Amino acid sequence: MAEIRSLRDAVAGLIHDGDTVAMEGFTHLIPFAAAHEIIRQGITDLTLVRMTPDVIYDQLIGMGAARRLVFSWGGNPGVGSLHRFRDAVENGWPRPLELDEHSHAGMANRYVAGASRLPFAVLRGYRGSDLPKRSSTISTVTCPFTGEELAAVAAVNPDVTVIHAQRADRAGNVQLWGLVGVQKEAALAADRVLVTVEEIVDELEPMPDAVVLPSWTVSAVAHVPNGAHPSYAAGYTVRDNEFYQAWDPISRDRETFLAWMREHVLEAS
Amino acid sequence: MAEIRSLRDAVAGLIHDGDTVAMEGFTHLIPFAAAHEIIRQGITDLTLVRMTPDVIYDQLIGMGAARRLVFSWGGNPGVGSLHRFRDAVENGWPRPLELDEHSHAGMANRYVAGASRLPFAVLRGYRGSDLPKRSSTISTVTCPFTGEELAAVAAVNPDVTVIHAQRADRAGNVQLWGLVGVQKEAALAADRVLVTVEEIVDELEPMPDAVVLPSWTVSAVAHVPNGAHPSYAAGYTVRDNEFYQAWDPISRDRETFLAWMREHVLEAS
Amino acid sequence: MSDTTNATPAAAPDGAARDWTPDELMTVNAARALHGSRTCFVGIGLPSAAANLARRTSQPDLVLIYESGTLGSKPTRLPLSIGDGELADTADAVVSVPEIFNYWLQAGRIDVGFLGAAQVDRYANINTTVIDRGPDRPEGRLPGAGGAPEIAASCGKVLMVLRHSRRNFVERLDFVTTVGHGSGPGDRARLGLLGQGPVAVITDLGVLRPDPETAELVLTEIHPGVTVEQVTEATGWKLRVAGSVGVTEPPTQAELAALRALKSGGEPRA
Amino acid sequence: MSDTTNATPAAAPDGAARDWTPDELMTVNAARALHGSRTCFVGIGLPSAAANLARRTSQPDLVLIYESGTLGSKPTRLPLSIGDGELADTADAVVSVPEIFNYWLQAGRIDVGFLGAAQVDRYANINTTVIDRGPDRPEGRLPGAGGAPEIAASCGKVLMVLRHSRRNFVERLDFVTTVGHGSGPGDRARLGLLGQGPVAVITDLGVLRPDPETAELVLTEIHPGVTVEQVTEATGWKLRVAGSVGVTEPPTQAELAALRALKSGGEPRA
Repeated sequence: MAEIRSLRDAVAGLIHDGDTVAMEGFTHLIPFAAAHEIIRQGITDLTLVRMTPDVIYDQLIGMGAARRLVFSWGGNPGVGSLHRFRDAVENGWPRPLELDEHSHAGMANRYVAGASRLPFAVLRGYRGSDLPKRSSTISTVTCPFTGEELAAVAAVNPDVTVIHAQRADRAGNVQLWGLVGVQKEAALAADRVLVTVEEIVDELEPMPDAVVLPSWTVSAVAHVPNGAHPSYAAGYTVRDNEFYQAWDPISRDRETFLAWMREHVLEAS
Repeated sequence: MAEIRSLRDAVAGLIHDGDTVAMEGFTHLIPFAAAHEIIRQGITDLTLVRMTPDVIYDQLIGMGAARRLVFSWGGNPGVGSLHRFRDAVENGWPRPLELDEHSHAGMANRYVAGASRLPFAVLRGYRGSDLPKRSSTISTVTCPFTGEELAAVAAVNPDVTVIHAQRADRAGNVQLWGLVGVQKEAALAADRVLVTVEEIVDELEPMPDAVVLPSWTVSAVAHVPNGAHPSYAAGYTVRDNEFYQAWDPISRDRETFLAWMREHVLEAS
Repeated sequence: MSDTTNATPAAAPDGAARDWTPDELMTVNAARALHGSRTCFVGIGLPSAAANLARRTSQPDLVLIYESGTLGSKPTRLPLSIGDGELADTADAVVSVPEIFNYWLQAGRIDVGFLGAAQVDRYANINTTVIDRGPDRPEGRLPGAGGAPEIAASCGKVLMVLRHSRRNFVERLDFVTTVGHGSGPGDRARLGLLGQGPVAVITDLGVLRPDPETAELVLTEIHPGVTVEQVTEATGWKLRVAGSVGVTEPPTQAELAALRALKSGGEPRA
Repeated sequence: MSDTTNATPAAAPDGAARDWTPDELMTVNAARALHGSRTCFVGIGLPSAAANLARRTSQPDLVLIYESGTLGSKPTRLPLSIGDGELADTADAVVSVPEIFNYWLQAGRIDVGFLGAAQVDRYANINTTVIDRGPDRPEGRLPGAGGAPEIAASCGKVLMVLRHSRRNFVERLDFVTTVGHGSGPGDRARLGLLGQGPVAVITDLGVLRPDPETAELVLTEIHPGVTVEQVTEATGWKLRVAGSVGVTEPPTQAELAALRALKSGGEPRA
């Protein structure tokens, strides 16, 4: 059953050095506040998993929290490159970053396999691509009925999945809606689940296109209004497109980046 | 794009002798009216696919429409046996019925593979069961990462899937909610899709837990209020539990069954 | 399956007058067996009655999961079928049938699976597919597997509830639909089955539990007024009997009242 | 990827004053290429602008599908990212990301896939992963595959839209992220790729299309004011030129007005 905890306690209790951590949200409901708490607590040596690493992982990588990244598209959506991600991969700053790189279809299916507790998933994917040459988590299987060869991807089962949602009730049942991305799968694939929410309510009113994670699948809920900023929570906040554009110059330069993180993350709370 | 047609025209246009037909609805939204139209049109030699054959297939089988049944649980839910199904399997009346028999998990995954246009699906299933000995659509695959052997089931891709839904808009977009069962997968796995609906509306108001099938995935929509009776459409009708109980004595005896079908199906419309 | 019911107080095995029936005791006892479980995958019929009773008495937080796709259903009356609208209306979440089997059941998230059966053998393997009726007659057709093979494979443990007769408790299954303990100890592990398998078979005469050493079902408990001989008589194999056989606590007034209130909406049958 | 934009009328290749930019013509031309398609899987940036423009002009019924899980989005302005709330708010249905890839894309339901690229070769294969910067320097990192490998594999056909330069149109890809026509005719069938693959590469200078015999990209169309030499010059391999090269129709006033209205909500970049 989910405990309702402060973000600080929840992160300290659930996320440890060396963990494999998935922080999901497909451009919507990205758990930025939780990432900032991870940075403040100095948790490190993480294997970070995420389809679209995005500004949230640019920050974690730039602060040296990650030793490995599992992903399928690493850019600042609609803006350009992730400079901290590139600097880590190209120059090893602030530390080298190992990569396990997939396509979106492959990553989505890795989570599906993880949520289903199967060791792998099958898809029609990667055919002719060089991606399998660089990944040990892409292989093939042969259909026992037709003889066709298909791609196989290894399940992802994070130690911890962190997501942001619109709301939870006091029992810790979580509800999210709008672009629901791969959050259900990422949560169900993990050993531990931390959810930050915009609001804690007495009762979860049913909503169209909503995903509900029952309390007994969640480890902790933390009440963090606007916890997705600069991403957003449909019905509560709007996407701060200007921040995403501003991130480009902030993150281009190591010192500018560090100064920004110091001011807005390390010294905030 | 879905055409809005009469039930008679839609069945005549989409379903032919010898087709593989899936009529889905997991106790909720079962397309009884469409089955009755198939019986009235004398369409025969069908391979019928359905997780829970139920009274709807008891009627089709008893009237000789089917030569083969693909299924995972054939009973009258909460009541007892399907007498027409048993009579066909045990005594070949009114004609022999071939079976391809699965578990629910297997059948659900066969539809998932069908909807995904993969030749097979993988599950942790059938281990130690005698079911694989009697089916050519159950096999095994080995995980290329862990070496674990898992069950594989062949995709189901019906020629036609028939479902009942609460409503459609005039463009033929279909919306259903409540227990949504395996209908989305069954529809997306098929070459042709016929949907009977309680109501045709100007606009589909979003509903919690709803499945929407866009018009371009549907062949025809027919307006058939109460078209799921004795099953039901949440928000429109309630399940006729008494009918399910009454079906037991009606269906026990061949002549009683035929008389009932004559009166309530063949001479109705 | 249409089981003959054992529902009249007068029909109690020892002929003593009681204010509860063997069926009611079976259901109450099955509900008690859910003690300490958080989540239960519920088949319709007797399992549904027991699971709902548990939720109404000692286990108010028990999460009921139906294969029709409902998580956390809280029905006020017993559903006739797993598709009753109330299961969806009162659920915390409604998901598709593929999702319930893949993300919820197969993933090993469910503490207890609750199964009925047409035939069971000494290792709690189950047949719900076909009955051999002899060389001159065609096989008798049963409903089939439904969710059972994967429920028994994936839940943390399995409870079985069925009426006791030589027709149901057989020396040899005509068909293995669902594996309980296979052919004995270690078989579940060899087959890669996740959970611990059947831990109790609750009947209208008593309770059988697998011997921890041999995995064979042993009579560990009889219901008040039932004799060990009646149970061995109603079992199609030479039933082993525990050194000390307990006697089931009769239903409390609270349990009986809750069960009858639940059922007043309609008696569910198998 | 941050492409340099080619967005000023004054920068038109032949220096002639026009009331549209090469970028606008590229987008308009890409929108026209959607003619006759019912469903389009849309990447963000130039593809999104073109697909939305098509829906605003000649193809009002075009169904836009975004990898963020929206079916039938009808945004009133161009989204900056595929996660803009408006894509969900205006959609016929919103589904999960695994579902969009498995049930919708992989199943071959989508007529056209619209892709950008960092590098493309003569067989319209795509690299969006890494750039070789020479023996003494580490590989340059690009964003990665995203949805592209399976979009190119599974859609009925593929349109590509990118700006024309020797940096983008290369003799040899440093990494094959996504297969277009592989190493030539028959390769898609050998690899088991479903759709017909790239049918046009639309740039700010003209349009390349695969030769039906050899699958090699051939210059078939140049934009007004552009010369064939400018295009061959901007291509990193010896570009084949069709026997008769067409000239693109300039944007109509209606197309330009619709495009500018769409963009007034914010200029999307790659």
